[in-house]
Amino acid sequence: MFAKLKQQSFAGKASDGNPLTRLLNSKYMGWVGLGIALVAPLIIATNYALNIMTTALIFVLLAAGLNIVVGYCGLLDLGYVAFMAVGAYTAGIIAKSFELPLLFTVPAVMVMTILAGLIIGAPTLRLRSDYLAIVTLGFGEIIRITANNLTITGGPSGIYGIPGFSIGDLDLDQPVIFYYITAIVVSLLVLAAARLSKSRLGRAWRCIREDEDAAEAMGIHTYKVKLLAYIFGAVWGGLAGVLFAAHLSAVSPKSFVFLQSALILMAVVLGGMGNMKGVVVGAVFISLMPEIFRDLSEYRYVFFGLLLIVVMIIRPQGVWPTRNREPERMEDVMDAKIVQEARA
Amino acid sequence: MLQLIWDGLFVGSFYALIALGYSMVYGIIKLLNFAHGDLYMLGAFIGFTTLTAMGGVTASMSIVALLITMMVSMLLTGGMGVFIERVAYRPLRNSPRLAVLITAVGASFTLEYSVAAIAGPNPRVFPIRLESDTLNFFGARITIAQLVLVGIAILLMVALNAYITRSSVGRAMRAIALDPKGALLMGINVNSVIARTFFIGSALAGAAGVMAGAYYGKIEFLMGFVIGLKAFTAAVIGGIGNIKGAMLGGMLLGLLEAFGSHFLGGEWRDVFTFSVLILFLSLKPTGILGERVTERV
Amino acid sequence: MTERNVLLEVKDLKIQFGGVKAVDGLSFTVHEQEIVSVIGPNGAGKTSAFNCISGFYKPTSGNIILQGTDITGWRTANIAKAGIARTFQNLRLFPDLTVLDNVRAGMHLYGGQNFLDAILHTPRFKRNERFLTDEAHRWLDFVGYEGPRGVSVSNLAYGQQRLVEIARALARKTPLILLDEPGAGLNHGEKAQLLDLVRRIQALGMAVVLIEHDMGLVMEVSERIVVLNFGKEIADGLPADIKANPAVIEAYLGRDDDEEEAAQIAADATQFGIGTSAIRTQKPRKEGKE
Amino acid sequence: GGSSDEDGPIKFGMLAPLTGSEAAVGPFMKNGAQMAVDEINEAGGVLGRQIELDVQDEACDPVAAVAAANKVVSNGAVVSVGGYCSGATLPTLPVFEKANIPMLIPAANSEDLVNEGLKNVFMVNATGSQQADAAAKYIEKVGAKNVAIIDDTTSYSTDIAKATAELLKEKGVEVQSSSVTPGESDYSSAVNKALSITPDFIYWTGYFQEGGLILNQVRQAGYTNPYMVGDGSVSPTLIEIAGADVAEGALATMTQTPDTIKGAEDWIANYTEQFGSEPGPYSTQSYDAVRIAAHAIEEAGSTDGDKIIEALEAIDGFEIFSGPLKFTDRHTLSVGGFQILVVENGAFVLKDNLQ
Amino acid sequence: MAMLEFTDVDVHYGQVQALRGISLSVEEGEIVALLGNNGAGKSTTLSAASGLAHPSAGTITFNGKDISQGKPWDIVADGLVHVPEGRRIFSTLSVLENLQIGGFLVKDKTLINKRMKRVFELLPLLEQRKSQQGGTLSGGEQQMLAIGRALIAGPKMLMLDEPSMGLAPLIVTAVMEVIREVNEQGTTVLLVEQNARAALKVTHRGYVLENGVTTVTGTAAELINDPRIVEAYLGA
Ligand SMILES: Nc1ncnc2c1ncn2[C@@H]1O[C@H](COP(=O)(O)OP(=O)(O)OP(=O)(O)O)[C@@H](O)[C@H]1O
Ligand SMILES: Nc1ncnc2c1ncn2[C@@H]1O[C@H](COP(=O)(O)OP(=O)(O)OP(=O)(O)O)[C@@H](O)[C@H]1O
Ligand SMILES: CC(C)C[C@H](N)C(=O)O
Ligand SMILES: [Mg+2]
Ligand SMILES: [Mg+2]
Repeated sequence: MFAKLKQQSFAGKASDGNPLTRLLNSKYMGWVGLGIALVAPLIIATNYALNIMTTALIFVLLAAGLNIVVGYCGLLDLGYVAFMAVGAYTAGIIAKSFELPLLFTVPAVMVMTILAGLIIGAPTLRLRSDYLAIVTLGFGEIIRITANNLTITGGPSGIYGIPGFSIGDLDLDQPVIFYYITAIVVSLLVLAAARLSKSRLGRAWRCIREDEDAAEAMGIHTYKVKLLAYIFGAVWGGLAGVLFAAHLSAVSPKSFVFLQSALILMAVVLGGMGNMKGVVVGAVFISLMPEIFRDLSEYRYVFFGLLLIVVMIIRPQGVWPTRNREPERMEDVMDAKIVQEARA
Repeated sequence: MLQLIWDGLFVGSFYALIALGYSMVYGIIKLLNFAHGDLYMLGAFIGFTTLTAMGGVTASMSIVALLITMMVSMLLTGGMGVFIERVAYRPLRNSPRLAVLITAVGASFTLEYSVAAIAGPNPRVFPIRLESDTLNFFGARITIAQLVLVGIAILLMVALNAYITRSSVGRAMRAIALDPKGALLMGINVNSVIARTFFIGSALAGAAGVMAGAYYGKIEFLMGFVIGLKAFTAAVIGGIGNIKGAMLGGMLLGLLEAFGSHFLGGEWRDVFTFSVLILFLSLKPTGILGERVTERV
Repeated sequence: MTERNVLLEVKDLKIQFGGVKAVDGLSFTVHEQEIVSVIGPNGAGKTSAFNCISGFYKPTSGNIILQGTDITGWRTANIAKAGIARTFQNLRLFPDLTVLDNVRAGMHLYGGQNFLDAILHTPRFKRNERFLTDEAHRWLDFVGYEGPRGVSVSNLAYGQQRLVEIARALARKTPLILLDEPGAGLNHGEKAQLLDLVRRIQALGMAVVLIEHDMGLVMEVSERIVVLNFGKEIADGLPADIKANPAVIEAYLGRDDDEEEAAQIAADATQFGIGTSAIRTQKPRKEGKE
Repeated sequence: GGSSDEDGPIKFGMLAPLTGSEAAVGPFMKNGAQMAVDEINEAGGVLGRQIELDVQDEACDPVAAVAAANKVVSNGAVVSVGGYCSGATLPTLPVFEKANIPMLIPAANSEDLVNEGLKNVFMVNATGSQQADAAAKYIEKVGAKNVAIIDDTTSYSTDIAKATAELLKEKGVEVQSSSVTPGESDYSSAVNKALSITPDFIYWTGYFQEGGLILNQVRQAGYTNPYMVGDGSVSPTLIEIAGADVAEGALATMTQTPDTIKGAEDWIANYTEQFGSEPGPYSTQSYDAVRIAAHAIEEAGSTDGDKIIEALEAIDGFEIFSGPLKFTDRHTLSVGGFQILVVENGAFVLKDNLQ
Repeated sequence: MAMLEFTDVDVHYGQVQALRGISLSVEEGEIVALLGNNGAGKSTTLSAASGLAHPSAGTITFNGKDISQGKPWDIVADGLVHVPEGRRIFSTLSVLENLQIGGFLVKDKTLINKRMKRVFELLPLLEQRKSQQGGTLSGGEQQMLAIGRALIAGPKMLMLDEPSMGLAPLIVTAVMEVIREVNEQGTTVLLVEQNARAALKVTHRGYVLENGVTTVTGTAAELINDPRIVEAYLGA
């Protein structure tokens, strides 16, 4: 009824865009990514390459988990690595003391991380933005320092000699096999996280990110829904912790310093907050960067720092930002399908 | 007891000085300037270089030399703060807030490892050291040097507070914080006010760097990291964006740490501090002096 | 009209901010399917009253009873769930969400899927999402929204955003909807369509409480009008009575001797089909110095 | 292991912290090792082949260290002569073990490294408990009754602190333990706490940066009794940080260093000439690790992992800075343990060899 | 010479073109109204003049000076002040501080005080609420504050974007009265309004903007009687 003039400026734009954008937004890009991950070991199969690729995948999982909290729900979390710590320590301690294959610790890890998510989330979620940031940072530090001081966590040297995924004679810890296990687990979890964003819950998260008051007016119990974001984030982080423990066979407080949380956050923002595909790219980029610049040794962080600045200035929304577009009308989509089918 | 309090306040005044810059920058552009702690480090290294360059003079008139050094360092770190804002933050002024957080981390890495590349990763030792007599104040040891440093810190803070709350530039800073576009329409040169904020905040960090170098003696390229986090914490405790809050927060954090490490042991100190912080924020979600932003619906 | 059940009852509502008594003892009722307008000078406490009713402010005292349940002081989300939808004086859309997602957000309480459905993309999930999309389109059509639907709302012109916000509130399918100045910033033609929309909302079976400063619109559409001044109710009655109420004229509409103002009200009123004896032609200001 | 080409250079891998919190030490290790490599190459190399040093950054971070370990393995190293941070070195053990590459760990010295009993792991530095023995022995010797032990919450430091405290308590000495967070400047709280028991001896088990600051701060607070530091603090920089006058008389538990060995002046001079700066912590151990590795390869006559390990186990009396080398069954040093140094005229010199 | 003059101005927001070769002028001493539908480009026109948006083509002059690419602060210093859509009150600053900010570029304290007094005469409500946080004022109160704040700058010309939005009928009249008075005391005014009826009552001339171009222009009397305007903006 009101101004009609807006339409012409958008007409036609919604569906096309340049070919690159279209390609990037195609839903097949996810499969392309998975394809790359699966083929990579066939191209470079040194242990070194496998090791950093596995590390990168675990990092991808972390970023995917943090993306739920920060990207979808808009809660700035500067202590995310704490969830990975909880997962890794739980897995490590149980696996080591009961001589269990790591896989069997997963249920316990889930329970512990959900608990951690609740404990960390409950008091903090009433806070807004930057107060939340410092509190999560504080929690991250509390968990790390506690792990550093307790004997059950092995104190500062942590836990080492953690059994891997191997069950009986089935050797699942060979770098290649372990890489593939990681690739599959991570892909599934990334897919799940991406799907969550397009659901009722995901929508509620994004509403909270955009305007908490308005979200409440929609009947969204913001407190519960935020807590859920924390819990999902925590579970993803905890599972990353299990993979991490298996991969390094050692867990020590040094791996859970604030800088790690900052790096995961960087992956999320650099890749494009809220867009899972972007976040995956960001995570791969951030985790491989120090390795790519390895030969620059002491200068690598200078380059890394400069690169971060340059990339962000060129792509302030992230390398591959969320594109808020959807088909205009169901009928249009259906029509297009019918036309296609008719052509075929 | 008195000793604990004094020690806490002394460390706290360093935190406060750095928290101020954090809070100012946050207050105006809502940026958690992760590079801020590194400006403190840079300030210390500039101080080191200046003193070394002055060579023999320093020995004879150490206080004067130190004051000159502090001025030089404040100017240069202030300038560096402005430069970083110009190249790494300003281009992102209309971008998502977290984007700038990332460039801030980038700036932090660049500063840290550039200094490491130029000055070497080894710690350096300040050419002069503030050593002085110890006073006994009801059983607490207080050195004159400490008194002088705390005095300088308080002076800087009071001056800054007056500047922000009284002057029209201070008001402009707050206006920009609330609505940059609205501020433009008031005829406020937003760029220059923001640059000025960065200059002041960074200069204070630079001053703190020189003071720390002269008092403790040791400086190294990562020295800004931990204290940067502390200052951030202090700023939040005080109510981020609030100048007086930053000062209070700094002092309070210093006290908490002193008491925490005394009664629970150094290994549990940060657990204690952060727990208190979390508890406190759960009760008062905007810090000591944070303004309750009444958002109208 | 036939007797209708009481839907909302506001009893002696008070809210105070520091020294300001924004709402100071307000009582009124809204019946099912009724259109009630709340008018009053700027700062009279209209929005504050809405904020209390919808749970954004906790009232200092008083009671708010919705369909027999006392919802005073409830959490906003729970009040929303209990059956109140609203729009905001200064648009509160989810700026980075698409138009459709904004409206779907209004359907949050519909249920029909859980997170496992979403992760596994079960048929139930797909069916539910398709249903939500259809519904969203239906509501957008209902409010007469003609702009693009797959883009972020932040790209829309102000008027379009207003409509999306109304569609989002309607999608909540509550018995009561509160509209805070839906006509602000609309021009004459657009307001006429708004008037029609409010009536169609009523026809859906919802009660509408409307804050509005455009007297033409208010007089035409309201079944009853509540007038606030300084947080207190100064009148509650039929449009015709309100218009003639001296206290209302004094506080809000303007005195009779304010010729131009009266003329305008009259003109507006006529134009929306309200009879008045006081129609005078307005005199445009003479051209200035040149 | 042993994947180097038959006639190309033999690769020695080395992990050292070049970035991160311990970045200061990396270059000292790297240079020490490089010096040995150069000397050996000049003298004709090993098995007639040249040695090539492959230094990778471990950043004192487990993840980075594992990546670095895999990198040196993939680059074809036949031995590893690195490892500074125990926490970062631990997760690299399986990497080298799987590749069957012998490790000569020059610096990292947590007992945990050898607790697993991996056959490829050898420690060139004395372990924490050996150091604690030395410390307790000396403290007992000077007759201290009230001892404050301060650590920095890292595994290296708490290991020594805990072990020392236990030994002392057994002997009836009053011990107060406290910890500080590394990376800060003001340690007055820890100092106060330590002084609250009016100690007659303070032992600091962390690194030189904090060690220097704490030394200065305890002295400022009026403490005049002995102050001793662990080997992580033995560095000229500690003296600088504390201030030369203040540091005078400070003690240290340390394995032998060039400063304390007669005839090592030449070595220091060479090092200084080659790298333009004085040697620092773990320059000598890294230098020795390379020499031991080269010696073992020469003895084994092969770059095969098992053969090298055999040769290492067979070493008896090979001269290194800490004395004639022989590995124990656990692959730790058997002789040339710790001695006590003292700062005199601004340098650490031998005070007591504890024999 | 016109005080403010647009010549063939285009303005783009990214890909969206908001102004398509707009030309208009405001003479010194006038009140000129700018009418138009939602999204017609009225606010954009004001933003272009105040330096918030820069034209991609065409020129804008103020008192003969080209301000097309000018900085907002320089433009305010020149005496062209924009009261924006949505008021943009500094929410946690007090009413008084908001007014003071309006005088940011005025260095003379006594001048500010003089203007402050005048504003309080014109808008007595602001004096009563001096120390209340700006953000807690009601919509109408905020509008008063926004106008008052602009007056402290001592503008030669004032651009007001929908000042009557959300105001009670009485207040609309009052605001229009204030505008007229400000104008009579020598300030030129460019007024964007949806409430065409109220606007045309106080203005000398008007422009109608459609889809980024001006389509109709004339004196207030001409516009009021123009059937196109009546139909679209005034109602029969
Ligand atoms: N959060 C708050 N803090 C302090 N005062 C407030 C707050 N909210 C509203 N007020 C005050 O309460 C009074 C009523 O405001 P309210 O917004 O309800 O008025 P309104 O009737 O909606 O006016 P308008 O028609 O201008 O929107 C005003 O004087 C306002 O300043
Ligand atoms: N920041 C922006 N980014 C993108 N497009 C914009 C932006 N601001 C305005 N537009 C678009 O430019 C056009 C003109 O907008 P403008 O705000 O000038 O209209 P208006 O005439 O003031 O409308 P209203 O009466 O609704 O305020 C509209 O199509 C609008 O959607
Ligand atoms: C003194 C150092 C060589 C100790 C080493 N950093 C470790 O962690 O074991
Ligand atoms: Mg209102
Ligand atoms: Mg507009």
